[in-house]
Amino acid sequence: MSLPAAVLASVQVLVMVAVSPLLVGLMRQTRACLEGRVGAGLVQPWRDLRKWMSKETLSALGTGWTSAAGPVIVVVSGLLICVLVPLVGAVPFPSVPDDLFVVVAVLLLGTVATDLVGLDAGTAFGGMGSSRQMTIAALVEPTVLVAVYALSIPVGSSALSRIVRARVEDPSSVASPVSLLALVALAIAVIAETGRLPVDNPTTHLELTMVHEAMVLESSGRDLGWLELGSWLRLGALLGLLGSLLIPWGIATEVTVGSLAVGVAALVVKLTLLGGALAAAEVFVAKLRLFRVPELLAGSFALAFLAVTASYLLVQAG
Amino acid sequence: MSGVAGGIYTQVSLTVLAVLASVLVPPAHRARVAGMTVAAVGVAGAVTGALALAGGHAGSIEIPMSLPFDPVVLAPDALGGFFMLVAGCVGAVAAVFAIGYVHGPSASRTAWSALAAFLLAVQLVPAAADAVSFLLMWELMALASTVLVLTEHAARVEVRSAALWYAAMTQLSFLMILAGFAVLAAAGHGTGFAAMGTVDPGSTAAAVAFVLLALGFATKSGIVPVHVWLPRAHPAAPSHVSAVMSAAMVKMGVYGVLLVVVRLLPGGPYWWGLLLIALGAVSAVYGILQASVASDLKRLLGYSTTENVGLMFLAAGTAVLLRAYGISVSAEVALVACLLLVVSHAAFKTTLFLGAGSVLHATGERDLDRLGGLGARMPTTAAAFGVGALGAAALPVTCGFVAEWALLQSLIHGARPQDRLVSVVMPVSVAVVALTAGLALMTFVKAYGIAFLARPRSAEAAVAADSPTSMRVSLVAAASAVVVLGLIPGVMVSAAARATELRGVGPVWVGGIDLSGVAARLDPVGLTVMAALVTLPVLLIVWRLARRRPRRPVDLAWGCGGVRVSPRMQYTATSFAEPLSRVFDDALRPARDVEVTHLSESRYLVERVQFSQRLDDVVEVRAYRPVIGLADRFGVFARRLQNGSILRYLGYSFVALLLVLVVVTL
Amino acid sequence: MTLLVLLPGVVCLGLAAATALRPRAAWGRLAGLLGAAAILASGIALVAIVLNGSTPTAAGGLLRVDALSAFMLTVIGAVGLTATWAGLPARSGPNPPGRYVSMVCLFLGAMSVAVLADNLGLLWVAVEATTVATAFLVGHRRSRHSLEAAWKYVVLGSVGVAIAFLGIVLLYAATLSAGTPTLSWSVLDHTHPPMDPALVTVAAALAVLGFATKAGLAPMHSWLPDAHSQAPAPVSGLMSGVLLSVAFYAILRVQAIVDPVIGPDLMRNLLLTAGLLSLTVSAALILRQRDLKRMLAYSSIEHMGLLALAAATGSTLALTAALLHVLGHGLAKSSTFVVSGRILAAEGTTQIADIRSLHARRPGLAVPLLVGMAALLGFPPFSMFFSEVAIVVAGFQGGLGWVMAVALALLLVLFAGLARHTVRMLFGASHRDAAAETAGGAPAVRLPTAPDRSAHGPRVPLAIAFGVVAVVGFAAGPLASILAQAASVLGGTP
Amino acid sequence: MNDSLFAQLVSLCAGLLLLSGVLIVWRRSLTAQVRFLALQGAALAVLVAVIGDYQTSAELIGVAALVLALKAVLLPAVLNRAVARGDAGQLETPVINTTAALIASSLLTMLAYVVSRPLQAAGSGPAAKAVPVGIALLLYGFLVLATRRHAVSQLVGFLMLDNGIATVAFLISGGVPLVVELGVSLDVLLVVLILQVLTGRIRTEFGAADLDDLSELRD
Repeated sequence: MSLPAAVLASVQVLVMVAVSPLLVGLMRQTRACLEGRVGAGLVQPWRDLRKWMSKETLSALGTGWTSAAGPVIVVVSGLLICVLVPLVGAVPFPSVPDDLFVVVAVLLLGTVATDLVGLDAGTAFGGMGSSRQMTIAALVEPTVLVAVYALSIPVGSSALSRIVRARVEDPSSVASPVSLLALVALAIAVIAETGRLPVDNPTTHLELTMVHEAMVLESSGRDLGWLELGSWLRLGALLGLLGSLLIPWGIATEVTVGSLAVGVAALVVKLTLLGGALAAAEVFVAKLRLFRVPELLAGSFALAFLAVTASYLLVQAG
Repeated sequence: MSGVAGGIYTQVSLTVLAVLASVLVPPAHRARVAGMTVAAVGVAGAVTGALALAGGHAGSIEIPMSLPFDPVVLAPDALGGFFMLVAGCVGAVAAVFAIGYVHGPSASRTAWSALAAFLLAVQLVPAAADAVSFLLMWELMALASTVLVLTEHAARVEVRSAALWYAAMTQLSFLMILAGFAVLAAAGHGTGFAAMGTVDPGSTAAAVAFVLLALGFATKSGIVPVHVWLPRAHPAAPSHVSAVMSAAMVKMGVYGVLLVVVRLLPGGPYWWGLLLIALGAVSAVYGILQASVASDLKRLLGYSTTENVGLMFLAAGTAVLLRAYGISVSAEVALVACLLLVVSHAAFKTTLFLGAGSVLHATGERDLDRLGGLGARMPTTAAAFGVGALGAAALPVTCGFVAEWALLQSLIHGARPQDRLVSVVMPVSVAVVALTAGLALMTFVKAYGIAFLARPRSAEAAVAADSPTSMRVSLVAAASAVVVLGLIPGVMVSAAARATELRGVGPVWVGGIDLSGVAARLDPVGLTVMAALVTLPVLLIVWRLARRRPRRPVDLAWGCGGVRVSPRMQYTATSFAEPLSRVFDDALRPARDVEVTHLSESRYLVERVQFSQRLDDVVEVRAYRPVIGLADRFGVFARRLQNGSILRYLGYSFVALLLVLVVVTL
Repeated sequence: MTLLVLLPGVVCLGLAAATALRPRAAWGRLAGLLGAAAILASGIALVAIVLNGSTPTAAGGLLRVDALSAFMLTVIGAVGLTATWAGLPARSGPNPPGRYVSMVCLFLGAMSVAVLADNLGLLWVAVEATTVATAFLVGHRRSRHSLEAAWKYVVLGSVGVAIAFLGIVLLYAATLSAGTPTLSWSVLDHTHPPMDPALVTVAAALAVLGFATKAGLAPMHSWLPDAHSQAPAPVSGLMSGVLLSVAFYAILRVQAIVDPVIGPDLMRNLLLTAGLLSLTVSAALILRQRDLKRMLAYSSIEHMGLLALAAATGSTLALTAALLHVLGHGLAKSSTFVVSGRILAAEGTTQIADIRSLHARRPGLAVPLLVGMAALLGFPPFSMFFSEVAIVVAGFQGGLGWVMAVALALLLVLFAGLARHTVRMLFGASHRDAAAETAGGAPAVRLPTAPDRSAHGPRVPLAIAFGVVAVVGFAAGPLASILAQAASVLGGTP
Repeated sequence: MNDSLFAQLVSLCAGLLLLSGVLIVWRRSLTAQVRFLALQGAALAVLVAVIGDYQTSAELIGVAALVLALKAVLLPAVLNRAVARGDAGQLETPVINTTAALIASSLLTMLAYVVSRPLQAAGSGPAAKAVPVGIALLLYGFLVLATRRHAVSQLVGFLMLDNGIATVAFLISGGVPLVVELGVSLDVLLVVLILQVLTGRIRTEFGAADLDDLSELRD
């Protein structure tokens, strides 16, 4: 492992751990403002986290080591994504490529862990949440991979850092129809993966609609804490990834203090923008029925697929 | 005598020994003795395979025939050795598992002897160097496995029909392969593979032969639409047999396809690739869809086999297609991906079937809806099954993930703008693989979560205890294979590269993969180290918190206030898959039946609601049943030919005489 | 040598006469066994002699032994031994009446004369003699059914064979007009007389048509299922195992004579038609077959059809395969018929629907039946696997690809039907559940409380027969060479 | 004898054979059928004798005697016993009515003339010219076999078929070697005896010798 990559990775992890709760806080606050509520403030997630960590952890009858290990795995997968995805800078480890397929796999590892926690609870709600989340995840998978494919075509590699670097060197490529289609598709996929509206309402606890909340219903104390932190991390990382692909400015291509500082700043800005935009959008959309979700995902898949074919056909035309 | 020949002789003699052991040893010790001998057969197969893989054409044995065939020879090449190795390992593990597993009919003399013969046949199919020996081993394999499928015929009614389906479909596959080889033999003037290799892949004969052979091998591999035997036979057979069938025997179909497209008729036209891709894609999606809604554990695993073999066919087809378009690098990667899929599927499917067998052994249940909470009662099985499920869901760090990663790499680097066809096919394939992966994820989360987590849904599950040592040992062995191959896939890759004489791929420092051709590399070890690094602080925190306030068990989960949560309130496998089966309603066509009984007082108050859902195999219902019915009606009609009247019989002869007279004289 | 050639016929006729005269003799029950043993012994000896390159003759050249005759004689001996030995009534049972035994001996003798004859006329007489002998055997169980079967058998059989005789007459006429009046194929083989092709064509067609009747080839097969199902099991075994093959041997001889004169096309087309028709008929009627013995009979028609296809192909590989198939089918089919007879004795029926879960109740009967069916379905290691593979491969190599494709499709149907019936009879829950399965709750069959392991007859012959069928596919050496020589006698084109 | 006489005699016998064949197809009473069969046998014997005399071969004369004994005397006698045992002079009802049968027989005669062209091509002289008669007899025999319900008339049909074959044999090649001839005659005799015995059994089992009863073995 090369030193700069290690430095960058640790910076990314620390920044994300610090920022992602704030991001969630920001989004909640934005919604509160737009809905004319006072809101709990930016740092409320941090307060929740501290509270959960200090509370006692209860485990129901019949739950096994899965309930204990699951949350840890979730948070670890979140951290791992923060390591692999180029957020602050695009300097990969030579031996561990930030291959997008690997990233997706790690992401799914987290999803699976959450689901198993939900199933382990042995209640109707847990199973309900897991089943719904798995259905969505299964249907999102094609969109994600095909979008990845689309993005990888111009650079001829599925390594994120190379994709991002290419965009840094040639920002105009962002505006190409191919990448726009792919990005829209990816955005929808991210929304689905992170359980935001219209796929899932992170604030509801109504059994007819809730997905993520249903799974963590039985967790308490630090288990809940890890679960929430994990989900926040992945939200942050995925938004950050979108940011790096959509607004490839300020990404550090070599590791110096200056470039890192710029990168961090840029990351924070991007997250603020995207998070705010997402939260604002959520105010205006209603949650879809579960059985309407496939239509949305099919749409995003179509976009991704168009992106791929377009990328070939356009080249053929040109 | 070369090592390979010696190895083959050893396998045969060990098999004879195993048969003798299972016949002579008294029941008390039969399982142990016979089991170890059969395992030895497997080991011998693995070693022979490794030798053949290392040495290429290293040795040959000629079987004396009383008919003037061309020489009937067993001479495994590197590719054959690869498959022999896989089959041997699977067989050995399964045999050890069987020691503790067998009971009643599956512990009988016949069952043990058949198992030994089955193993030998499976290991020698890839050793064949000519059509006759290939067909011989192929049919021995079919016969032995049919006997094994029939093992529990007295215990369960469905076994008979399962065996019948299996036998008929196997015969179909055999006849198609026979015809295909015969066509090649006619065109190449000889039944030896060398002679067949001289046929020009572009010729009509080659095309006919390819279609016949591809369909024949597809039938044996459980490819849609000729898969119908698979979801029946796997649940019917004893679990260790299902493991060998699914992890080793079905692979022989894949071997056959590779034999044709790599060894006999390399460089076939592009449409061969398209055919294979189409078969594979359909099977992958259909198989995993059925698996994701199945609630019989072994049926689920059977359908998942269809899915995985579909992916293998897809990979092989991609290789052919890309080679036809001269995109050789990605073609090589696709070929390697195919072999990686073979190995990884062998590993995790063995684990899963043996795990299912362990569950069956402990609870007597295959129905997920009656299982649950086994994780606490049978930890070893749970852990092993979990690892296997990870592999089947293609998650890191298992061999399943590596194989799928390689496949995706070959696909996304396959297309070039100038080849319109390829650049249309590749994205579709990526989408198919992706959808398959997603559904597989769901399927195995369901399988593991419902069976091993939460609380038992039946009395049998509540009193289950973990399995005897031999079963646990083999489970652990299989599961560790899944993980180890996932950690250092370099081993698999170099083996695969050797088996297909490829250059574009190779291992990197700690057993990682380097697809230099497509500029992609994967190093699970590094990934693991990294994961460990980020896990460390988290664990530290957990540890400190746990020391301050340990977790406290409370008696029950929250029951929405008042209601006490009973195990029957949990989600079952059926309910878990319900959303999905709704989404894919048109493809699956489940037969749902909701029965509402109202109170006698008022039709607004419901007394009882009964919901039942049956999921038959659509293909079987739509495609096979009508044909069978037609055949039966024809059979009834044909009875009139033989209506017992001698006058009519004499009439037949008379007409025949007149016809012949007229024909020969005019 | 001459003695050796005469031995089978003499011994069998002698035994026949003896048993006819002394019906109550204690050794009577063994007579058939002795005759078959004599045939087998002389057959093996003759094989050895022929392999040494000499062709012994006897009775002024009427009998002549070449490789083909020797092989066929051995087959007759082996199958006869299996059928008669395995068909021996249980120790306790009463001796069969003298006429039964003497007819069996006559039957065996006639068949061995048929294969030893070097004269189409004598061959014809012998084949007709088998009809005479078996007529009584078919009608042995003096029931209405056996009577009906016997009548159909005799009428259809002798009419068919009469047609064959017309063919032979015409062939004789052809040789006559060619200047060398003879019916001996050794003569015809050495001195190729300039026969009139048109006449020979008619002759060959009629002869094939006639002998096809005895060989059970469609559409002349109609007698076969009735006769096979009504005859006593060992006789069914003999008829299906060797009688059909002997008739087919006659067809092969005719083919060998006429092909050089008129070219292979006529025989090829006739045999292809007959073969495919036979496969079709057997497939159609096995699908919903209700009787075990009739099922076996139709399976014989199937195998005869395969032989016809092989003969039509006519290459060395195909002909050797056909001969090996004759051996394997003879042994396996006769053993299976014997087992079916034991099932009839034990269960009181051969109705497939009434035979339930045999494997759980009477393993002693189920196992041999299972092995026999596996052999007949062409599973390795049984030799039929190799002969079928060889026939198909040879067919494709001989340019009969489409025919073989059709044949394979029919074979699949046949496999499905046979496997279905076999599984129905053998497998499934033991009697308690069987009783539950039947709607009324009453047991479908009168069932013993504990599984009955006795084989209801000698096991050894069955074991030997199946063992032989299992190894002859591999065994090279003398078998391979005698097969090769026999094929060369038939002028197989490599 | 000279050729013309030989030719006339041969054609006379052939005519007799054909006539008797047609009459057998025509008549429905068993006794009549058997009588005509005997006539046919006699005609055949005469034919053989004529040929023998023409070729001046003692062997053929002997064969003629044999044929006379067998086909004109012995076999008809056996048949008569079979008939007499039961329904003498009974009129049977064929599957197709007499008119149709006669038309069919004439058609068959034509067919016989057509198909026996290659056969005539082989031999020469008046004998060969009469070959179609034999074929016609053969076909008549088959027609009777396939359309008559009574066991005895099946015997008649079989014997007529056999006569046809014998006719062809003698006309075309002066018969087959003696040993074969003997064997053949013996076989025919035995078959007829067997069938006669079976007929008796059928009567006792089924009450009548009607073959329609014999259709219990079926699929």
